This record gives sequence, structure tokens and C-alpha cells, in this order.
Amino acid sequence: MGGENETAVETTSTRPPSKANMITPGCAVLLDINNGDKLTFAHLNKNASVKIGNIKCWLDALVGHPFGSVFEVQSGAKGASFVRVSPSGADLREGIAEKDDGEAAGDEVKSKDNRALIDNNTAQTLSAEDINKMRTEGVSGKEIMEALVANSATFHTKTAFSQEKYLRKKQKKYAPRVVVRRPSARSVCEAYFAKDPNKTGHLRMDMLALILSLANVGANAEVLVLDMLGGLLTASVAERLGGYGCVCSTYNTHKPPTIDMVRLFNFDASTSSGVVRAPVSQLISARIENSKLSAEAESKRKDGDDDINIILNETTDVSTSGNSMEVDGTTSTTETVEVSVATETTVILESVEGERTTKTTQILETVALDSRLEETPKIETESTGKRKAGTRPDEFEAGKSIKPGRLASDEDRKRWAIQGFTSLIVGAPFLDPWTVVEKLLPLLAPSAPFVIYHPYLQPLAECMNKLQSEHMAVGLQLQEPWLREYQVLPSRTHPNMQMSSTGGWVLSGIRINKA
Amino acid sequence: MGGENETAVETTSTRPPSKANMITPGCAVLLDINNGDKLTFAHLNKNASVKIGNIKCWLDALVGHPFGSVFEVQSGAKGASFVRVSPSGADLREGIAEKDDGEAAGDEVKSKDNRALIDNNTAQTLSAEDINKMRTEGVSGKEIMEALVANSATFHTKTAFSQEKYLRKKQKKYAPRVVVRRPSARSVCEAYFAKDPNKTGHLRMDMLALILSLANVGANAEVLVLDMLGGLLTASVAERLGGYGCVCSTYNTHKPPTIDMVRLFNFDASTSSGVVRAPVSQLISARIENSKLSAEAESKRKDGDDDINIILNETTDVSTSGNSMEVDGTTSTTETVEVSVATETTVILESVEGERTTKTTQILETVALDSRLEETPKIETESTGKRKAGTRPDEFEAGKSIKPGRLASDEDRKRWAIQGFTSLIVGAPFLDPWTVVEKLLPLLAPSAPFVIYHPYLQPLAECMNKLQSEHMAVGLQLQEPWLREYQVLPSRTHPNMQMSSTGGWVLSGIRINKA
Amino acid sequence: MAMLAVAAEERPEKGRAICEGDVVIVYERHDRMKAVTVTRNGELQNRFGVFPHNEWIGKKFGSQIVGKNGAGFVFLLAPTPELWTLALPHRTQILYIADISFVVSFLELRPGSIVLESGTGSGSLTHSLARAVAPTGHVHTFDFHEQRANAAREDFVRNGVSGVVTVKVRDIQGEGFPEELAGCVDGVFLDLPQPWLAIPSVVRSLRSDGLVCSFSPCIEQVQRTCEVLSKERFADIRTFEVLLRSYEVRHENLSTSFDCSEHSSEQKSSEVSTKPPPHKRQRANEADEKDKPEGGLDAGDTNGTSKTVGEESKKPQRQLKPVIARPYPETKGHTGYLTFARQATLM
Amino acid sequence: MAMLAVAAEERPEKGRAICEGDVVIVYERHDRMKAVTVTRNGELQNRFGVFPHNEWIGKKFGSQIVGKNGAGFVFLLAPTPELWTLALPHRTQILYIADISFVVSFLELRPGSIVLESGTGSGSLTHSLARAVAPTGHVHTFDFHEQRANAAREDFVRNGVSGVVTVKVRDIQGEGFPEELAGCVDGVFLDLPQPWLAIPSVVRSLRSDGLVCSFSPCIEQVQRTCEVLSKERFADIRTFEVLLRSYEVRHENLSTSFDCSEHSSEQKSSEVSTKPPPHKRQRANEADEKDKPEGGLDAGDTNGTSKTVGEESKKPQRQLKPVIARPYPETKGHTGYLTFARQATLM
Repeated sequence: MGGENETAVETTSTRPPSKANMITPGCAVLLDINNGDKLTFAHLNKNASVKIGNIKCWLDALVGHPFGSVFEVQSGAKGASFVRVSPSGADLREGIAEKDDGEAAGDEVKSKDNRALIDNNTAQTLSAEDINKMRTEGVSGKEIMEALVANSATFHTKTAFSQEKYLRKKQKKYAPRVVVRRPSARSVCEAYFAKDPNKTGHLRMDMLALILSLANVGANAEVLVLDMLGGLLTASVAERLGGYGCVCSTYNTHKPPTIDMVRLFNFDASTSSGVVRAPVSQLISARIENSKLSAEAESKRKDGDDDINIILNETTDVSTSGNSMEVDGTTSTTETVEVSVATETTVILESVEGERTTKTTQILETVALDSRLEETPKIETESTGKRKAGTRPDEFEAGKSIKPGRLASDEDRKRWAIQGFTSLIVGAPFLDPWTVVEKLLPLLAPSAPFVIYHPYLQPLAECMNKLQSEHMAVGLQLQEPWLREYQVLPSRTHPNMQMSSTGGWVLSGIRINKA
Repeated sequence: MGGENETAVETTSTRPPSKANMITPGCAVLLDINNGDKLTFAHLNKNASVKIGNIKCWLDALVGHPFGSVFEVQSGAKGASFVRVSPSGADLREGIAEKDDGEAAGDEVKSKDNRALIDNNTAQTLSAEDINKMRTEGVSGKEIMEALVANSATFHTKTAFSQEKYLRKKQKKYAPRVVVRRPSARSVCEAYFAKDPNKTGHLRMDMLALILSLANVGANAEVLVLDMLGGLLTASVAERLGGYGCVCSTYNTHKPPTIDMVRLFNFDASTSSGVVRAPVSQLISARIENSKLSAEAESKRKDGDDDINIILNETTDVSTSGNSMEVDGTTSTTETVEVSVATETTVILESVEGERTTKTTQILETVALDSRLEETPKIETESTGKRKAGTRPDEFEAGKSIKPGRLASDEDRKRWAIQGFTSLIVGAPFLDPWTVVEKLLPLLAPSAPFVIYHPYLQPLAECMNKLQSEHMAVGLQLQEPWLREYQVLPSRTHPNMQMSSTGGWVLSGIRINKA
Repeated sequence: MAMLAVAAEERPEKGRAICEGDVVIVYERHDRMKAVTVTRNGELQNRFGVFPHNEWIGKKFGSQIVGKNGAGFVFLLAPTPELWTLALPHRTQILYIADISFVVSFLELRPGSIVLESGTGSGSLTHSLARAVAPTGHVHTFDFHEQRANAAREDFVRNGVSGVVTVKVRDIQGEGFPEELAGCVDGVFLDLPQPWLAIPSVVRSLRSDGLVCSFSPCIEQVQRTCEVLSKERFADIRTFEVLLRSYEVRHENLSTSFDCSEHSSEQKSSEVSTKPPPHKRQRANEADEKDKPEGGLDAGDTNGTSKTVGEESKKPQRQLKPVIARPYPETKGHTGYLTFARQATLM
Repeated sequence: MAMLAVAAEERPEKGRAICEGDVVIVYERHDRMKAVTVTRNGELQNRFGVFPHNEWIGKKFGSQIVGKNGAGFVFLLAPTPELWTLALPHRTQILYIADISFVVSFLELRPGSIVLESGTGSGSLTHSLARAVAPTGHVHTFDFHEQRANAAREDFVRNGVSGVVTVKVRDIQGEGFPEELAGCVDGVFLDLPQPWLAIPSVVRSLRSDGLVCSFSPCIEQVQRTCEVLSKERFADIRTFEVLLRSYEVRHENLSTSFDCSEHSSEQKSSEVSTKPPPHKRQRANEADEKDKPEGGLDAGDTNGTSKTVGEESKKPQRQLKPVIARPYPETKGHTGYLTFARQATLM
């Protein structure tokens, strides 16, 4: 452990090349259109496109640029394409409304007030046709906006604040901007929470962050996850593992729940191979089998000099066999079922694929998320209606498996049975938490943390009570996160006017040896 | 309704004289010692005193000054007394630490950082004995503080922030300040919440404010209150009534719960007479009796041209008689019981008085509330231990009844039976809300709002569900208030570091005619 | 029906029955209500049918009224400042109950108090101030916008609070409060873009120990206001934020069959799969929410056709599922900061 | 036992057993735990008795250990960054899990990331950063206070994270981050009184699209930082506050006998009055709370004498009362504002 100070800086050379920061063909991207009005995931397959308003925009232009690049829609004869622009331009009035800059910028925000304001909708002399004509002629968004300002009778009577608001509105319509973001646990979670929260069980990004910390997720962990949030938990754990260790996404249903969100993360081969699936029944029976063996070994090993220790260990044994009793009736069948599960799983996943519209032409694969802003131009993808994330894996770069998550191998199951998982994360909004925890907690190594997310308080309160009275854990905490975002602008700093009212609740604790 | 604009300004002359703003003999005051460190209620009877540290301070000096006055403890030969001081002096460093004022005040708060700070407790050369000697010699607090600064080796090496902190600490010890506040719903609620929240069921001031609004409390209202919060609800309603209308503080227990907090409010005679008590049983039986009578009259009046209307009215009748059935078995006994309740109530209240330490010498009557700051000098009243608020009414000014709340008269009960109460407020942390509401809601006039406070969420959720399925109310809302206080200081603005985590929950709605 | 209560002795023996000229709050749903003045032969039309006013007259407040064409029903409620806040026409950003109730309480208003307000805005707060100071106190409210002041004055007359409310057109930031009120005001409420400009006038207006409240959305306004309040020797300068979180209550049956051997009992397995998959179920819930964005929407509230006893048979099944509460997903994140201060009690 | 996990293949077959030299978290109660290095013949003494280290060796992590004199027991837990945050010696104000988890997540750290931190403080965040970037990334952390940097370094060695953490004494506000890291840093965390002074150096350090986070308690610091970030062309400048509210769970039997005829049934009446009066009952609850200030204190947690099966008989009665949750009365109201920004991706 000595001498690490000297080698520190050199570690920078061992990190992977920043290729990860480049937008590559076939990779998944998060398109942030008009500053969060619309968020869309896309796989950059060949000839992928997105419709913004009525205009089809080709996405090829994104490839080769780094993530974080900003693009603007540039109209052309047959559809439009994206042109990279400078990320600046936060001040839209730049060069347009300069004559008003003399007006106090900071303090007197409302010095022009709305006393004299009469909005009669006759302020603009440019007609809709005029503008459309300009657009088909390929006039740039900036030029259209300049024309709008020049032809507005009221623009210069507005407050600086109103001017900016006006320009922002016009810019969204005539010169939409797209930031291409790298999908990550944080950005995927935030995008779904904002636009389609039911897919991820209303899991908010601060809650996800909290879960990953409470569950001690890091390289070399072996994390058991019950993920009924579309794969968000599984993928987020895999991202933190970074190819070291493994996440076992378990399930108890006939059809395993989808974890397709894993496909949005552009994982490399080693990270992808750390995503494993296994039915709960297999994990439990393997664990019980091992417990019995080790209990026998233990009792042979035992010498009688430590009374309390013996009592404690006996208690553990009782609890374990208590668990085994509950599933005992099924243990005998599990062995024979194992293979059929594996087979069936594949079939089911394929049938899920079959449900998709089978337009297999090379079009954009997107998850279109609803826009909340009505004034935004309607943005549609060519695929009709909503689809599952990343359902067309065939054009993915090599190294990605067709379905996310390989099935657990015999060695995997044996290892977990002996060592236990290093932590457990449960995200199952429609299951009673105690029912789940009672079954899954014995799969953990002692001293391993567990974390149960739920969108309701009361079921977790009852689960916590059960865990207390059954003496199964210490450090039990039932918590609710609170998150607030701020607008920080000169003389206009305040919390956002709308906020999410809850991030749900999380019950966490540490599994102990004594039952 | 016309012509009110002209008379407006003249109304100022009709308002009561500002005598209400003066501290008068016998009145109740809220002593705010050292900026909220300690909050104590006191009745300013003759020779009333308070102990601050070991020093007994006479309170006579407060009388004759307006509420809001600031006093400082002035040591004397036999105890200390309060001397009124200027309310300024917010900047304690004024005149003491001037030499540091050149240091940037606003921006560079931490420009002196703690890099070099070694606190070895040897910085002060004045001993405890030196200071005690100064105090017994009657040296003023300000002079002691100046001496402390002059004899401190490290004071001038501290940051401005640390200096102020140091001075504030010393001032609390050697020159305690007391602000004399007029007790009001807001200040009484805040004081109890800060220092003894169990007495008021953890009712926070924003919650109390919300309750009073939701219950439409104002002059001429007739408010039914189930107050198991020591009288805080009853008194707060009475304050808003201001002598117009009435608050009926009901109870279902053998011993009516105390509403002694009413005594802290310095109510005038007309406001006090608006506080009425009555057992639930009396109210219900009177209401049922009236319902039966009016239902009969109604059915005679009815002509058959409005089918739906008849159905609706019949539904109402069914519901009412359903209620009457539940209490029917007891209705017959209620009449005879009525008187005995009245008698018993008096006896019980007297026996409560008997429990007090019967030191009947003219000493200060206080509700000593715990201090949270340990470094503050211990402040004790002469009365041993904690006592109920205002338990010695004999020296109160004329016009106050001996027990708060007269018993409801026959006319009161008859009026309520016919008209119904104009709103209902329930504050009963140990009762199931639905049980209470089911009984009390029929006592309301139709279209009257009701408000149920509870420190837990789940019981109110279940109550709301019942109200929904029984179709007893509209506009049902289950809400949780959130309150945050800020420190606003130049370059040091932020929310307070500690906050109350919840103000409890409140279920509100409007009683409808259709059951 | 005036918004302010009359003394019990003056109330009609029969309780509150709707009369011609009354303002009633026509309640469709928690978040959909309308203030209507009852006129002979008047008529209200909404998505639940046609409602002739004549049928309302003589009915008690709180009554359910079925539409002429039977499409649904509404409730006729007595107006209160709280209902008015939910029903009023928005001429400006308005204050809601969390801020309103806190302001009224913190200003320690009671019958007889004199209170100043600027600006009047849509009059949402004004009605609550009026209720608090009636019948002997007075609210002087000011707005620099003439049309707005006039519209508010009409509302006050219509709602029967004009006896205790005076509206004037005045630019308080520029001119301050009228001199004739100096020294006798118990409370002042400011909702101004630059409240600090009005503070010197507040000092002149307030009595000793009187209270001022300033509402501002931005922290910079608060910082500047606090600075001036401090300079003007106000005591107890305190800044708060108040918010409300609303909960929905629903029946939710969480599955307790976490079947770890999915093939041993085909029965159980199919039981699980007959439930709609999570996403679809949640989507359905979400649709409900969008339809019921605020507060508790009660079953008795569900509009459509009138439900009577026949419906009862459906209940028992529903009752089996546990009742569960959760906050509505979106909520107000900020309205403004409330800064309070007390006029110094000078020696 | 190092805090960072080792690969499954390298783990001992028998699972995690305590060895000499391991750091264990000795858990007394949710809010009372201590990090102890296991030494041969070492001894821990606390209010629950005397605990010789020798008895720990070979036990599994997560085991309950009864004190020598039988006064009570403790649990021996494997260290994690979260437990360390609760057990560490406070040399400065520290960050807690709400802020820590949000920072790590928002900086999008993963194995292989290079991250800078200033100041190191008590090292509470550093351990979480280390876990996120291990085994191939690195945390460079800086503090201007030499003693503090040395103490933190010792902690990192002791907890086995020093392989991925380098501590240096450096005044980042004055000197900026070292030049040799320029352009290759994925994330920067600033906890400085004047973070804006460090921003130019952050610009030089970060790679394209890299993230910076600044933690500040006061809004003025945030305002100034945002201004500089904006001037330096950072993208996605966003400011958050994160807090956590902890709930206690208890059994509470609300009375459903609201007896409206108190004399008709003396039986019921006395039943009610045998319950302690509200004030006294609440006082008792309050006392519990003070003893258990944070998080869920579980029954299995209640220290004292070891409880075994014999205790079970008491349970059924207790289980009859409904389980109810409520927030602990006091909570953190503010820690600081977290401002994030992304290094512009320049053309």
C-alpha cells in the first residue's frame, strides 16, 4: 500500500482512450431538443432521422463529433440536417436587441413593467407564409429571427426579460437546437423521470444516486437486483461496475421483465458481460443447498469452548432452515425446471420483439418521450407510436449481445451460493416489499447492505417493522429524498417554480448474521 | 353596499385604543430570552420574578411599557431587575471591535480562514472570579464584555464572523436580553412547537395558520372544535372571532381535556365569552332531535314536482337517521346527564388545580420551556418544575372567567342544532380521525368546511377514503405543509441548517347535503 | 350570500338557503369551480348539462344539483375566501392558500385591525385579509393599474366584502402609502417588484410593534429588502418559504405472492400474469392523475350520472384493497419568499 | 478488510471472515458506531462491556458479539464509504450521503475516471469517489491544511483506498490544480469558500464534456460561481439542493371509541381513561426519540442483554397495533447548494 503517491499521476495514462466521448456509428445518444423540451433516445444507425415539426432531420451529421456537441437544424431541399454550432449563444439578444442594453441589466429587472402593455396580436407584420417561404429558401434560423424582430412593432417596448422570452420561443420554432448527450445512469434516469416516469417507477435521479451508494455498488461487487423498472437499476449498477464484478438481474415471473434500457448505455464488451440474469428460484435453491452443506461442516468443526458463539450459529441455522422450509415443497422441482426456464426465456424475449412494428428498413430507433411544452414544434420519429428502448440490436457494434444480460452460468450460481451477493437492490413497485425481502435477504453475504425502493411509504414502513421484529438487519433506515433545482441568474435567483413532489421512499439496512 | 369607499378612512377611529399594545399588570406575556434560546410565558402578577442563572429578576419593571420592548438584566444588591434598552445593538461589535472593520465586510467572509487557528483556551486572562466580582459590583454587561475583549489574546486574530459569535455568547451569559412579546396564536404556537411540542400535538405555526383558513374562521363564525392540544385551537379560533361569534370546544371524555392555553391570550370580556364548552353527546342529541322535526316538516311541505330533488332529500334523511341509530341507545339518558356533566366539570378542574404546588404566595406564574442551547445560563422560575399555563386566575383582570370556556347554554345548543356549526376543526392526535369525523360531521351546516389535523399520514388517508366512499363531502384534500426559514445576511444567505421535518398532515373538505 | 358571516341572531331560522343575487360557487371538481351570481331565469351551461338558476333558489348551500339533460351534477357551495381563490379570474399571478394563511396568521390580524396591501392584483389575498379584520377593521388595498383596481373593486362588491375593503389606484413604490393612515396601521403586506422602495413609507404607517410582510419570488429582492428593513431598525426580521404537498389516496393491492418457483404452481403464476403489466397499469393510473391534478378527488365527486344506493354493491370488493396515500407527482416548487419584520418599539 | 471489493476469484472460499489488521465498524446503534482496527490482544471497551479483539478474528463480518461482562452486544460490520461517513472523526464539516451520492452520480464517475477534489476535509466524500473510480481510475485530492491532509492520508491507507487516492497539500484557490493533469480530468469537486477563484484552473483540467461540481452553503457563493462558470463558457450550469427525510416506524393504536355518550357506558369511559393522558404518552414517546435520533432503530438493535427465542412470546400483543411511519421531528434543513457544469465541447 506504500508508494502510491508516486504512481498516481501515471495512472492517467492507463485510462481508456477518450473514444468513449465520441459519437460513433450505431451508438445510442440522448437528443436534448430545445433545452429539455423534448428528450429522445436514438441509435445512430445508417440513415437514422428524427422529425422536428414537419421536417425530417438526418442524424448522420452527428457521428464523429464529441458528446456534448450542439447542433442546429439547417433546412435543405429534401429534409433538413443538423449543423454543429458554437455552444455559446446563451444570450439570444446578442446582436439583435443591442439597443436595449443600456437599460439596467442587473437590478431593475421590472423597471419596464406591464402597466402600458396591451397585447393585440397585431404587432407582427411578417405573415406565416412569409416565414415558411424563407424557411424553404434555406434562410437560417438566426436570419428568420432577425426578420421577426425587425418586423415587430412591440419588441423594443418589451422588458429585457420579455425580449429574451420572445426570442427563445421563436428560436425553438425556427432554429431548434439539439444537444447530443451521452446516455448515463443519471441522464437516462432524468430523461425518463421528466417525460415518461411510469417506465421507471417514478425513480428520480437523486433516489437512484442514493440507492447506488446505499448498496455499496462499485467495481468487483456482485449485486443482486430485482429490477422492474425497465432495466434502469440493472444498467446503472453495470455502469458503476465498469466491467469488474457482476450484476444479477433476477426475476420471479414467467416472463422475465424487460431490462432493455441496458442497451442505451453503450457498454463495452466487458461491462455487458457483467450483466447476468437468473430466476429467483435457482438462486434460492442453490443457496439453500450450500447452507445445508456448510452447516454440516460447521457443526463438525465446532469445539465446545465458545458457548455464545454456538448459540448464535444455531440461531442462524434455524433461520436458514426456516427459509428453506417455505420453499421446500418446490425445491425438488427446481432442478428439472432450470433448463426449461432458460429456453423459455429466449422464446419470450423473441416474442416481445415480434410485437414491434416490423418495419425493418434502416430507420432511426428512438424512444420518443412526450414533450410537455405545447409551443414546441412537434417532433416525431418515423417509427409509429412509442417503442421499447433499443429494440433493434442487429446494427449495434460488435461485442453487444442481442438480448441484454446473459443467463447465469453454473459457476455464477455456485459462487453466489457460497459467498452470497455483496448487496441487494429491489425496485418492484407492484410487489409487497416484505414478501420480496424475506425471500431475497438470505441470498446476501452477511454484512451486505440491501436497499428497497418503493413509490409508497406505508408498505416500506410495514416491511421495516417486520425486519425489526425478525432481527434480520441492523442500520435500518426509511428515508425520503428531497431535490430542488434553482434558477441562478442575475437578480432573478429562485428555486424552480415547479418541482417533483417526491422521489419515493427507500428502506435500507445491513444484513446480519444473527437471525 | 355602495359608498363604502368614502367611509373607509374613518373606520380607523372606531378601532379599539392601542391599550392592547401595552404591558398591563396581571397580563400574560411571552418572554423571549436571548433571542429564542429560552421562551417563557408569565403572568405579571405583583412581585412576579424569573430566575436567570442564579439571579432572580423582578418583572414589575415590564409593566407600562409597550409589547415588543427589549430589556436587559441589570444586577442589583438583592436580585436583579429588567432595564429597558434600545432595540438596536444588533451589531455587537459596535464600539468593541472597530479596528477590524477595515476588513472586507461583504465578499470575503472567510478571508481569515482557520489555517493558523490553534485554540488552546489560554487566550483569556480574566478569571471567572474576576468576572463574578465585577457582576456583584453592578458592572454592566456591556462593560464586562469590553473587559473580556480587552483581556483576550486571540480576539483580534479571529474573523469578523467568529468575533460576533464570541460576543454573542458572552452577551447571553453576562447581559441577557429579554424581548417581551404579546402572546398570540402565532407566537404561542411557535413557542410550544420550539420548546414543548408534545403539549400542542406538534402543531406547527404554518399548519395552525392553514387550519384557520381552511376552516373559514372569522368574525361571526360558530366553530366546533375538538381540541386535545391544550386549548391552542380553541384560543386561536377565539382570537380570530374577536368577540363576534363563538367557538364550541367539545369533548367526549369524562374529564374534559384542558384548554388552559386560552388564558395566555389576554382576551377581553367579549372574546372570552365566545369560548364555550359542551360535551359531544349533548350536541349530537340536540341535532338529531332537530333533524327529525325538520324532516317531518319538510315531508309535509313537499310537493311531488321535482323527482330528483326528493330522492336527494330522502338520501339525506337516511344518512341522518343512520347516525341517530348509532347513538340512539344513549339518547334517552343524555337529558338527565346534562346537569351532572356541568357539575362534574367544575369539580375536575378544581382538582387539577389542587395538584399544583400550593405555594400561594404572590410569585410568578410561568410555563418554563426547555432551553435547547446548553451554553445559556440556566433560567428557572421560582415555581418548582413545570406547570400548566395560567393556573392562577385569581389575580387576572376583571372580565376573565375562572375557567376558560363557559358551558353551552340551552339557546346555544338549540341554535347549533338548527343552524349547524359553520365549521369544524379536529385536533386529536390519539383518536382515529374517521371515528371522530363520522360523529361530528352531521353537526355542521351544509356547505360548511371541516379540517382534521393529525401528526400521522395513514389515519387521514383512511379517513379520506371513508369520506369518499360515503359521499359525505366534496373538495377533499390531504395536504402536508412545508416551512423553511432563511438566514438573510450579507454574503451569508442560506436556509437554516436545521428545520422541522414535518408540520403533520391535514385533511379538509366541505360537507355536502347529499349523503 | 355574502362571503363574510353574519351574526347568528341575524341568520334566517332555516339556515343558509340560496337567494337571488347570491354568489354561489358551482363546484364541478376539486380543481374546477366557478363563481356564479344567481339571477332569476339565469342559466348555467357546462359539460354536465344545463342548470337553470331558478331551480337553485331556496335550495340549501351544499346541495347537489342534477343537470337538465341528466349528464351529470354539480354542487352549489357557499363562497369562502379559499373557494374564491380557486375560482377567481386571474388578472395577475395570485397567492394561494399556503402563503395567504401564513401571511394572515403572521401579521397577527384580528377583528378591528387596520391592514394595508399593495398591490391588489387579482384580490386573492384581499378576501382573506377582509375576513380576518371584519367587521370593525379595514383593508386598504392599492394597485397602480387602474383597470385591475376597478375589476377588483367589482369583485369585492359582488362578494360582499366591500364594507371592509377600500381599493385605490396608487403607485406605492413611487408615492408610498397615504399620509392619513400614518401610525395607526397594524399590518402591511407588500407584493412589489422593488419592495425596498416602499419601506420608508411602511415605517411611517405602522404603529409600534406592528408587522410588515413582503412577498418576493427572487432572493435578490429579499436580500435588498432585508438590508433596508435592518437599516430602518425593524425588529425580528425573518424570512420564510411555505409550500404545500397534496396527497392522492387510492386503493393499491401490492402482490404478496413473490413466487420463487414459477413452475411449481401454474395457478399462482397465471394469477400474477393476469394483472396488467406494470407499465400498462401505471399508464392507466397516470391518466387518472392527469384528469385529477390536485387534491383528493372523492368518489362522491366523480361526475357523470348520479349515483345512488344501487352502486353500493360494488363497494365491498374495492374495500379489500389497502388504502394508500402518495403525493401528486408535480407540485409548486416555489411561490415566493415571505419576509416579516416588526416595527421597532422605540423608547 | 479493505473498503474496496476484490474480485470474486480472489475472495476466500469461506467468505468474509475478520482477520488481524482488518478495519471493522463496531456497530452499537444506528447513530453510534466506531471504526476499529483489529489487533491481536486488542480490546474494545464501551458501555456494553469489554470486547477482546481475539474473539473477533475468524468471525464473519455481520456477526453479533456479546460483551465479556454480558452487559450487551455489538455487531461487527464490514466497512463501506457510507458506514465510514457515520463513524469518521470530524476534522471539518463533512458531507453526508444525500450530497455525496448525488455528486458521485452527477459527475458520472465510473471505473477508470480521473477526479479532482478540493478540499479533502475529513475525507468523507473521498472514500465514495475512490469506490466509484476504482480499480483503474484515480482521485487526486487537495487540502491547504497540512495536518488535515496527513490525517486523511492515514485514513486512506488504513481503509485500503490509498491505491486510488493521492492527497496533496495545495491551496487550490491560490495555485489552481497541478498543470500535469490538464485536459485529462473527468470530474472536479470543489468545496471551497471562494470556488470562483478555482474555476479557470478547472477549465484547464477538465476534458471536453467533463463535469465540475461546486458545493457552497451560501447563495452568494453560488451566484458568483455561476457567473464565472457562465463567463468561462461552461454548459448545462445547474444548481440543486438535496436533502433526506428520515422516518421512524412505530406501533400506534389510535382510539376508535369516540364515545359520544360518556355516561351511558362507564366501562368504555374508564377504558379510555386508563390510557395515559395524551401529554404523558407523548412525553414517553419523545424520550424514545431522543434516545434514537436517526433512522430506524430496529428491535434487533435494542441493546442491553442478548434477546433470544424466549422473547418471542411478547410479540403477538404488539403486532396487533397498526404500523405507522412519521418523520423524525428535526432534520437537516440545509447543507449546501450543489452547482454542476459541463466543460463546453468546443468546435
